[in-house]
Amino acid sequence: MSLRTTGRPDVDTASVPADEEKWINIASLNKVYQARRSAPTHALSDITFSVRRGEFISVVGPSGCGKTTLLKILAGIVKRSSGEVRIAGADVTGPLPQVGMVFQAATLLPWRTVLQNVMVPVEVQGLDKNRYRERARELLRMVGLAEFENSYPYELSGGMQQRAGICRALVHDPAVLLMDEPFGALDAMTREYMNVELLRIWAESGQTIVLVTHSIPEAVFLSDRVIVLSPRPGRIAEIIDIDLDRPRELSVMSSDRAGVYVDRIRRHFNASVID
Amino acid sequence: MSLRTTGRPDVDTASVPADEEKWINIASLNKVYQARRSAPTHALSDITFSVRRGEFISVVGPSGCGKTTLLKILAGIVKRSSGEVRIAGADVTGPLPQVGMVFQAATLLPWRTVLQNVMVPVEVQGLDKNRYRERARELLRMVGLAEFENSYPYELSGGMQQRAGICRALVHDPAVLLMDEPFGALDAMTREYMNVELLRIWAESGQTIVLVTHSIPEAVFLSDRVIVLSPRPGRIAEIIDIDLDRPRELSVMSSDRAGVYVDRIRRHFNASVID
Amino acid sequence: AESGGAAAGEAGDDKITVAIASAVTGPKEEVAIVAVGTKMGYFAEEGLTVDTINADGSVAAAQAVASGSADITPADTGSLLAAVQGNVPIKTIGGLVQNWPWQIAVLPDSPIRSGADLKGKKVGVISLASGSAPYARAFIRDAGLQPDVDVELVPVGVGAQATAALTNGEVDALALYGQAYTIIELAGTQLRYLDNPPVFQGIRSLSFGASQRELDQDREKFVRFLRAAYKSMLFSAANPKAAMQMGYEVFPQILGGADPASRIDSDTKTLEKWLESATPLQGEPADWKSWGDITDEEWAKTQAYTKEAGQINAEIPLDRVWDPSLLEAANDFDAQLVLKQAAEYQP
Amino acid sequence: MTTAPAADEVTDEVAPAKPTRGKRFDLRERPELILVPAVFVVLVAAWEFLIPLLGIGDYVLPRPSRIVEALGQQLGNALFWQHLEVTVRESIIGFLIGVGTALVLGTAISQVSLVEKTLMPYIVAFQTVPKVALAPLFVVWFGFGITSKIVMAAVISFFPMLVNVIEGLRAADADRIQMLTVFGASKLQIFRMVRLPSAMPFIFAGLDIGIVFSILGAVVGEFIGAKEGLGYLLLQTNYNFDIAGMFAVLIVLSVLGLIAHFIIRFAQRKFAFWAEESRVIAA
Amino acid sequence: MTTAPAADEVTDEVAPAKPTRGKRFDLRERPELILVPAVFVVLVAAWEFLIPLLGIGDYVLPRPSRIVEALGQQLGNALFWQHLEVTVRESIIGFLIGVGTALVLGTAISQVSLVEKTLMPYIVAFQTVPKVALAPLFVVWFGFGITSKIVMAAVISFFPMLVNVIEGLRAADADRIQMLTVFGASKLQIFRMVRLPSAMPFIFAGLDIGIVFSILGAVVGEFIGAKEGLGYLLLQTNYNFDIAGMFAVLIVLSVLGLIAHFIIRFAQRKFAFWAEESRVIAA
Ligand SMILES: Nc1ncnc2c1ncn2[C@@H]1O[C@H](COP(=O)(O)OP(=O)(O)OP(=O)(O)O)[C@@H](O)[C@H]1O
Ligand SMILES: Nc1ncnc2c1ncn2[C@@H]1O[C@H](COP(=O)(O)OP(=O)(O)OP(=O)(O)O)[C@@H](O)[C@H]1O
Ligand SMILES: [Mg+2]
Ligand SMILES: [Mg+2]
Repeated sequence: MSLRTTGRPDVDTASVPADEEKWINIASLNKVYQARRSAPTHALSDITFSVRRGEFISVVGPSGCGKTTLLKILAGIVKRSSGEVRIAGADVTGPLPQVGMVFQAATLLPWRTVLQNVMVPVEVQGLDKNRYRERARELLRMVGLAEFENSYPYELSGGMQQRAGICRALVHDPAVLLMDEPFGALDAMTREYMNVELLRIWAESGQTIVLVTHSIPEAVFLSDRVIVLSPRPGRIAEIIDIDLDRPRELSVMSSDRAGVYVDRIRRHFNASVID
Repeated sequence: MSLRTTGRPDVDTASVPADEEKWINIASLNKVYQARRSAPTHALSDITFSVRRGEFISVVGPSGCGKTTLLKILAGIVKRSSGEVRIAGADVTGPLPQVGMVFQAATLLPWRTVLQNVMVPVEVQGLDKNRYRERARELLRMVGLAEFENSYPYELSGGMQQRAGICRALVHDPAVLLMDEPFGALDAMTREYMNVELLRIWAESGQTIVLVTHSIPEAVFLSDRVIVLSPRPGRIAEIIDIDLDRPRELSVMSSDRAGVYVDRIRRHFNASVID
Repeated sequence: AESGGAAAGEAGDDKITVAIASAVTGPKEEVAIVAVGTKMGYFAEEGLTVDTINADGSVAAAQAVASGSADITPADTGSLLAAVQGNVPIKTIGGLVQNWPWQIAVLPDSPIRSGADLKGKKVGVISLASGSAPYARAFIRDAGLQPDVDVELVPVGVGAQATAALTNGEVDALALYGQAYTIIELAGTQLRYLDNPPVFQGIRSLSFGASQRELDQDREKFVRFLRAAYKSMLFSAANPKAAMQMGYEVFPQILGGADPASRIDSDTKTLEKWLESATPLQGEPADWKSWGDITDEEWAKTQAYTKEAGQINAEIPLDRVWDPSLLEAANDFDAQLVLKQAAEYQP
Repeated sequence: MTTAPAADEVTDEVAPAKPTRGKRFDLRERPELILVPAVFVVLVAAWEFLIPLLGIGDYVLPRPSRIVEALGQQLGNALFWQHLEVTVRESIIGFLIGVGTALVLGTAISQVSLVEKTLMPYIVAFQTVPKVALAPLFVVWFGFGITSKIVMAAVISFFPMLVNVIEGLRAADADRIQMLTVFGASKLQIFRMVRLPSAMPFIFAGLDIGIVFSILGAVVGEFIGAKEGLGYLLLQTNYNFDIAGMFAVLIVLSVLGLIAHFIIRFAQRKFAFWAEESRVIAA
Repeated sequence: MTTAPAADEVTDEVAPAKPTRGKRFDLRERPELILVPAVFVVLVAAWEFLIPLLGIGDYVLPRPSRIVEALGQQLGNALFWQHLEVTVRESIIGFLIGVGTALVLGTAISQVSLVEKTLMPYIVAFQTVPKVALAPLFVVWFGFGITSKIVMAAVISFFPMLVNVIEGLRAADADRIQMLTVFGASKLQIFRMVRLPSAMPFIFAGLDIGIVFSILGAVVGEFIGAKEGLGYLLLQTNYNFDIAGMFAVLIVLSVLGLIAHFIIRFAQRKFAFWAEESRVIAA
C-alpha cells in the first residue's frame, strides 16, 4: 500500500525566515495550573530545547509529569505561565495552521461518522474535499478501519477510536505533527505496524514530529532524539541522540546499540520512585 | 506500604454451590452488535473457557477483537447474543455485586473529587464509609495520587485518571475483578510498579481476576493463564498456562521460560495481518 | 389584607357575595351599591353582610353566580339572556342600568357629524366580543349603512389604548360606554358625541342576576339585598361625592396608589356618569319610583337587540328570565329618610 | 417513540431475537398503543359522567358529548377554518421569529460575555413584564392586525429558547473545542461543528417549549384586540355563553399544540439521532 | 458573572499574571460594570427625550421622569407593599409547586417510557390551552382568592421545567451509567449520582425560565379576578388612566424577575460548579 503525500506547499512556514535548526524553539518554559478549588499544580519547570525542521523527537516521562501539557502548549491551546515557545519563528499564542495533533483521548465527534471525523481538518482548513477524501480512505485502510468509515464513534472499540484519531491528524499532512500517546490503546503488533507506517509517512512528507509515548523502545525506534522528563514538575532530565541508521526496520531494536539507548532511558525511570 | 484487605465475607458467592474450577464459566458465547445505521458487527464468536476461583487470567488480542465486549458481558452490562455466561454458578443477566471493574476509559464523575470517585462502589453498596475511606486513601497513596484526593478529574493527567479508576475498582475488595487495559496510559516504570502491587493485592485477597491487556509480557508476568483471541470476530486462538512460580518478582521476566511464553503468544499476533 | 367587602362593624347574619362583572374596581356599581350600602349600614339593617369578587366580564360573573362562587351579579342583561338560553340557573330579579350607556364619540374637529358620515370609516370597539361591537353594528345599521362593509370595526379596548387609537387616527370614532368616555375626557382628550337614535331607548344594560338555587332557598334575602341596593343608589345619586369617599374607604384599591384628594373630583364625575345611566334621567331623586322595574316592552327591545347581536338565537320566554316578584317589597323603603341622610352626611 | 433506556435496561443492547422496529406492531412491545387511548377513554368517560354527579353545570364545564357536538358544528363552518388558519399562521411566524431571534441572540450572548452582561438583564427584565399589560403599546407599535399577535407569539416563545440556547452552547465539551481549535477551526466552525450539535438536546427542549408557548402567545394576542383567530373565537363563544363551543376551540388548540410537539420530537430524532442512539446502544 | 470562554479563549487558562477574582474591580477586566449602567442611561435618556419628539402621548408611553415619580408615590404607599407581597407569595409558591411537580413528573417520564407515552400527550395538550380562557373554571375550582393565582403560576412554570428535566435526565452519559451499574448501583443511586448531576445545566435553564414565567403566571392570574397583587394594580392603574403608575408597576415586576433570575444563576454557580470550571480550565 502506498500513501502519497499530497505535497501541499507549506505557505505559512515558508514565508517566515526561521532557523531550520530551531524550527521549534522552547526556552525557560514554565507552566503552573491554577485550579480554583485546589492548590496550584506546577506542571512544567524551566523547559528548554529546540527541534530541527523535519526532526522526529520523542518525549518520555512518568505519568503526570507534564507531557500532555507540553504538547498542548505547543499546539497553542494551553497558555504557558512563562518562557518562550516558537514554531517556525512565530511566537505560539494560539493554534497555528500547520500543526496537527493526535490527542491522548481520541476526542471524536459523536455526530460524525468515522470518515467525517477524519475529514475534520480538511473541512476546517477549507481544503479540496474530494481530493482529501481519497487520502482519508487510504489512511483508514492503512489503520484497518476501511469497513468502519461509515460507523459512528460509539460503535468502535477503544483502539479503533484511537486509530481514527491518528488518521485525522495525518489527513491534511501538517508540517508539524504533535502526537500524544497515539498508540497507547493498541496491541503490541498493531503498534509496531503503525510505528513502521508512521516512519514511512514521515520519511515521505518531511514532517517535524513531536511524539509523547510511554514505550521507551518505541521512542528509541522512531526518534532522532528522545527527551526524558523528570517527575512533576516536569524538568528535562536528559536529551538523548538516537544514532541509529535510517531507514530503520523493526529488527534494529534487537541490536545492541538500540538496547543501550533503551537501558539508558530506563535508568531515569528507575531513579524516579513513585510515592 | 501495606494494604490490608478488608476480608469482607463474600456472602453472595458463598451461598451458591458453585464449581470452584468453573468459577467463571463461559460456553459458546456469541455477540453480534446490531447498529441501526450500519451493518451488524460480529464481535465474539463461539467463546468457551472457564476460570478457577482465585485464578489470575489475562486476555490478549488485536485491537477491536472483542476484549472489551467480553469483559462487559461478564460485568452484565452488555447482553450476549447467545451462549452461556455464569459467575459463581449464577447466570449473568445483569451486574453482580461481587464484581468490580476497571474501565478502558477511566469514566470518572466530573462532579466528584478523586477521593469521592474512588468511594463510589462503597457508597453504592452501602458499606461503612469511614472504614473504607482509609482504604481508599491508602490505595490513592499506592498509585501516587495522595496529594490529589481533593482534585477534580479534569485536573488530572490521563494516566492519573486511569490510576484513580484502578483504585475505584479495588476499594470494595470485589471477589471478581475485571480489568480492561488498566495500565494502558502509564509509563513503563509506573506500569511495572503497579503490576507488582496488583499481584500483592491479589495474593492477599484471593480475588479472581480477568485482565485485558495489550502488553504480552505483562500478561505473562501476572497470569496463571493467558487467553489469546483472534482478530474480529474474536475466537479463542489459544489458552496458554503460564507455569512460573509464585510469588513472582519482576526479574522472572528475564528468565528463559518467560521468554518462551512471550514468544509463543507473539506468534499469534504475527499471524494476524492487519488489513 | 383589608380588601373590599363588608368593612362595617355591624354585620348581619346572612352573607351575600356580589360578583362584579369587571376585573377592576371603580366608581361604578360596587361604589354606588356595595360601598354605600355597607358604610351607611343599609345592608346591616337588612341583616346582611356583603362581600364582592371580581369576575372578568359578565359571562364569568354569571358563571360565578351559577356555580355558587357568588349569589348575585349586576351583569349585562344580554349575557343574562344568553345564560338562560344556555340553561344556566340564573334569574334576573331587578334592573340596574336603565338608560342606554353606549355612545359613538369622535374628536371635536372630526368631519363625522352623523351616523351616515361613518361610511368608509373605522370605528373602535372594545373588542369584537364585547357589548360595544353589537352596539356599533346596530348604530351603523340604523344609519342606513352596512356594518363590516361600509364601516370597519377595530378592537381598541378602553382607556389609554382607545384614546391612542383615536388620536393617532387608527380609528375615526369610538363606540364606548359613558363612563369610559368620562375617564378619557378627564385625562385630557376632548370628545364630541353623536346622538343615539331612538332605537336604543329602552334597551337594558346591567341587571341583577341571582342564583336560582339561592333564590329558591331564601327569596327574602334577595329582597333585602335589592332594597338596600336601591337605597344606596338613591343615596349615591343624591350625594355622589360622599358615595365616592365611602368607595375609597371600602375599596382602597380603587386609588391604585394615588392620593385620594387628587382623584376625588374626577372619580365623583365618573360615578355621576354611571349613576346617570342607572337612574331615571328626568325628575328629582325624591320622585323616583319603581326601582329595578323592567317593562315587557323593554324586555322585548332588549331581547331583539340581543338576538341581533347573536348572543341568543331565539326569543326567550320571559318567565324563564325575569322574576319581578321581589321588586315590590324591594321598593318598600323610606326614600325621604335616605335623601335626608345623603343631605346631612358627614364623613 | 424510542426513549432512553432505564438503568437496568442498559444491558439491553439490541439482541438479535428482539426486532428493533418491526413493521407489525406487537402490543406487548408497544403497550402505549393501548394505554394512550385507554387513558383517553377513561378520562373522557369520567368527565362525562362525573360532571353531572358533582353538580357542575354545563355552563362551567360542559360534558364531552356536548363539546364533540359543538366541535362538529365548528368544523363544519368555513369561518372556523379561517380562524384556525390565522392562528396557525401567527403562531408559526411568531415561533420562527422568536426562536430565530433567540438563536442569534443566544449565540451572541453565549459567545461574547460582554454581550451577555450588557443585554441579559434587559432581556430578563422585559420577560417578566406581563405582555398583556403592554397590549396598548403593542397595538400602537404593531397595529391592530396580525402583526401584534405575531409579536406576542414571538416574545413568549423567545425566552425559553434563549435560555436553552445559551445553556446549550455552553455545554459543549471543552476537549472537543480544543481539538477543533488545534486544527485551526474558526469560531464559526467550532460553533457549527461542535457547539451547535452539542446544544441540540437543549435546543430541541427550547423548541418544544417555544412552539407550545407561541400558540399560547398568538391566542393571548388575539384576546387583546383581534377580528379573527381562535383566540377571537374563544372570546366570541364565551361572550355568547357558548361554553361548549369555547371548549371545542380549546380542544382544537390542544390538538394544534400536540401536533407541533410531535413535529419537534420527530425532527429531534431525525437531526439529533446520535444522542439517542449512542445512549441506547452504548457499550 | 463568569461565563464560558469563547473559542479562542480556551487557551486562556488562568495565567498567574491575571487575578481570577480580585477583590478590587479592574474596569478593564469587568467592562460590564460600566457598560450596563451606560446602556441603561442611554436607553432611558433616549426614551425621555424621544417620546415627546415623536409625539407619543404620556398616556401611551410615559416618560421615565414621570414613571420615576409614580414609582416613588407607589413605594410610599403601604397598600403597594401589600400588593407586592401578595404577588411575590403567589409567584414563589406557584414556582415551587410547578417546578416541584415538573421534577417529579419529569423524572417519572424520563425513567419510565410508559409513563411518558401515557401522560406526555395530555400534558402537552393541556399546556397549549390558554389558561386565561379557563379562568371561570380555575376560579370555580380554586376560588377567587390566592389559590387560583398560585395555580396559574405553577401551571405556567411547570412546562418549561418539565421539558428540561426530561431532556436533562436523558442526557446522562451512557458510559457513566454503565460504570455505576457495574458497581451495583440501584436505579435510584444512578439517578442521584449520575443523572441528576448531568441534568443540572438543563434543570437550571428550566428553573430560570420557570421563575420568570411564574411571576408572569401570578400576574395573569390576578388579571382574571383578584382584589390584590401587582397584576390587579396594573389593571387598576390602567383603568384609572394612570399610565405612569402602570409603568411603575411594570418596572417593579421587571426588578422582581431580575432578582429571581440572579438568585437562580447564583445557585447554579454554587451547585453546578463543575460544568463551569471544567469548561474554563479544561486541558
Ligand atoms: N456499541 C457498539 N455498537 C456497535 N459495534 C460495536 C459496539 N461496541 C463495539 N463494537 C464493535 O465490536 C468489535 C469489538 O469491540 P471491542 O470494544 O470489544 O474491542 P476490543 O477488543 O476491546 O478492542 P480495543 O483493544 O481496541 O479496545 C469492534 O469491531 C467494534 O467495532
Ligand atoms: N486543567 C488542569 N488543571 C489543573 N491541573 C492540571 C490540569 N491539567 C493537568 N494538570 C496537572 O498537571 C500535571 C501534568 O499533567 P499532564 O496531563 O501534562 O501529564 P502527562 O505527562 O501528560 O501525564 P500522563 O502520562 O498521565 O498523561 C498533572 O499533575 C496534572 O494534575
Ligand atoms: Mg498525558
Ligand atoms: Mg477495548
